[in-house]
Amino acid sequence: MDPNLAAMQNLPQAQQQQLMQAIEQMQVRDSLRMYNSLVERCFRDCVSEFRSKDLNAGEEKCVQSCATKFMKHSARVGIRFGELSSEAESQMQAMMQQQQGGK
Amino acid sequence: MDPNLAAMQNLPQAQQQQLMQAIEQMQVRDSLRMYNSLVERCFRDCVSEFRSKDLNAGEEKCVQSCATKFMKHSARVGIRFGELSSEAESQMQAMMQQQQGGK
Amino acid sequence: MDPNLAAMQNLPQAQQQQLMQAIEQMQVRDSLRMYNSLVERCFRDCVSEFRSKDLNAGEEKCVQSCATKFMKHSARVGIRFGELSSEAESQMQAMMQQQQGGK
Amino acid sequence: MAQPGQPDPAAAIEMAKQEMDYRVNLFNAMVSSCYEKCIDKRYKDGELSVGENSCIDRCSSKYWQVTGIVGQMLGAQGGMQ
Amino acid sequence: MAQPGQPDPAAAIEMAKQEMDYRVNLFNAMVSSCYEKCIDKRYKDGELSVGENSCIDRCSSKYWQVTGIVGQMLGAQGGMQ
Amino acid sequence: MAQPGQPDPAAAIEMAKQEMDYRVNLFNAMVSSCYEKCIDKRYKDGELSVGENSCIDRCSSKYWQVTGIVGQMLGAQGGMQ
Repeated sequence: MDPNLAAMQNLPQAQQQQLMQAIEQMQVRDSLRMYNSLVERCFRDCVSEFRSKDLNAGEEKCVQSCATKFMKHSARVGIRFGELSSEAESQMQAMMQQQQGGK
Repeated sequence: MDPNLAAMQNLPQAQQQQLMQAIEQMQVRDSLRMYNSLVERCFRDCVSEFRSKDLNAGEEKCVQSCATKFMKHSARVGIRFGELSSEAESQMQAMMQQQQGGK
Repeated sequence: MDPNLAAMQNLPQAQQQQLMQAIEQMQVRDSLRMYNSLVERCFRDCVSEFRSKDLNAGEEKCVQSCATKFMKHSARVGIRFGELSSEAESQMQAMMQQQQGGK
Repeated sequence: MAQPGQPDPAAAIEMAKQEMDYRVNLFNAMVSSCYEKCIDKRYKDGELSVGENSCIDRCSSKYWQVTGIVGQMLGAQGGMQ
Repeated sequence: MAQPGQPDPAAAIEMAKQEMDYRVNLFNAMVSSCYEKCIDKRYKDGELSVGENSCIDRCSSKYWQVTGIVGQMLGAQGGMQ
Repeated sequence: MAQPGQPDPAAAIEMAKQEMDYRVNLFNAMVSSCYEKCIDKRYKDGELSVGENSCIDRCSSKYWQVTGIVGQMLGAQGGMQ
């Protein structure tokens, strides 16, 4: 399920750069999408009254708490995701070594 | 948050064309996705009985009203979106001029 | 609404290959997305207790049934989708022949 | 949109990709819409019941008809351009 | 992120595409969020009522304000890099 | 899928992009799934409670396990090809 960026090390210099650039562009795109989905979620959870065209104080406060909470949540999931990924990777490597040792 | 298509004016002719083409392709893709999401929404809201394989008259009428309403809604949001974007743009320009004036 | 892959037959050899490769890449991407959405759905429907960090037996069984059911469902919709597509295509061809005959 | 008799390979490839993207999205939307409408989410086992199977068939057919109605409406008012 | 005075056409095209992608996503999210909040889903006819229309205007305005608040927060903590 | 010892740079770049796309989607799905399951949406303040934090940890772990189960099932029946 996991790595393959290893494949990158075998690429010629020029392609490595091209790949890095592609990755950077994907990261920009992804953080913009994250931003969009954060706005969508906090709007949905915090705003439900449309008698005026400006956010009231309660809604504004709610949006701020929601965004803060979401970012903390996202950061924590990120840490767990990293741990689980590297665990999976070492398991896979152990498995592969075992298979090769069995030759 | 906003503009950058300004950057386009500094592009050589050939690249400008390339960009226009890319934008056109994105527009086709986006209107096809809009179409898909419209179908999904109106199906979800209007169809919930599966005793026959053909839409009944009520469902058909509901889908038509739903699609019409969605398109009117979308057009109105589009107008507001345009206003809010150009407001934000002029505010940003005013801010930048103020900063440059401050030099 | 429908075909255009017909256009492909008029492409030079090299472009045909390029297109095939692009299609293959899209298929890999789409099956990975399908996998992601399957996981998301079965997780949402089957897991709702967080007193331990491991799935309990009931959750595990539920996830398996959910994934199996989803794949069977998806396969069945695929068959219907194919039938409806080719029906639409033959109708369109009949219509076009009629129009040309009318000349 | 594409002029016949004017073969531009890059544009043709792009069109074929767009079409495939569209069809995959349509199929996925059909799968998930009919899943919501037809499938019992208690997941006692991995089998589709007779009722679920016939619901899937009718749901697919109705979904397809909705794409037709909406497509015609958008075509009529030029909304897809 | 992009150095001014260093014109790289390919990068400029990429940036313009990103920006357009962002704006389309923002617009679509606004459309669907305000649809959920404002539109009566009984679909008696295809008209928007007076109440729905004014709800759409206010909803668009509030949605835009939320993008502003969240954008500032992310900018302040460098979360958008 | 990729033959070792047959280095095609364009294909390698494409694979790396696919993999990244997959991982980002997986991460995003995990974030939003666990957000729905664990977070109190009354938003009194911006802090995560002790209960929310431990829920997030367990939810991440369980989500990961679900990807494993489903991945094995799809692999077994060749569903991922």
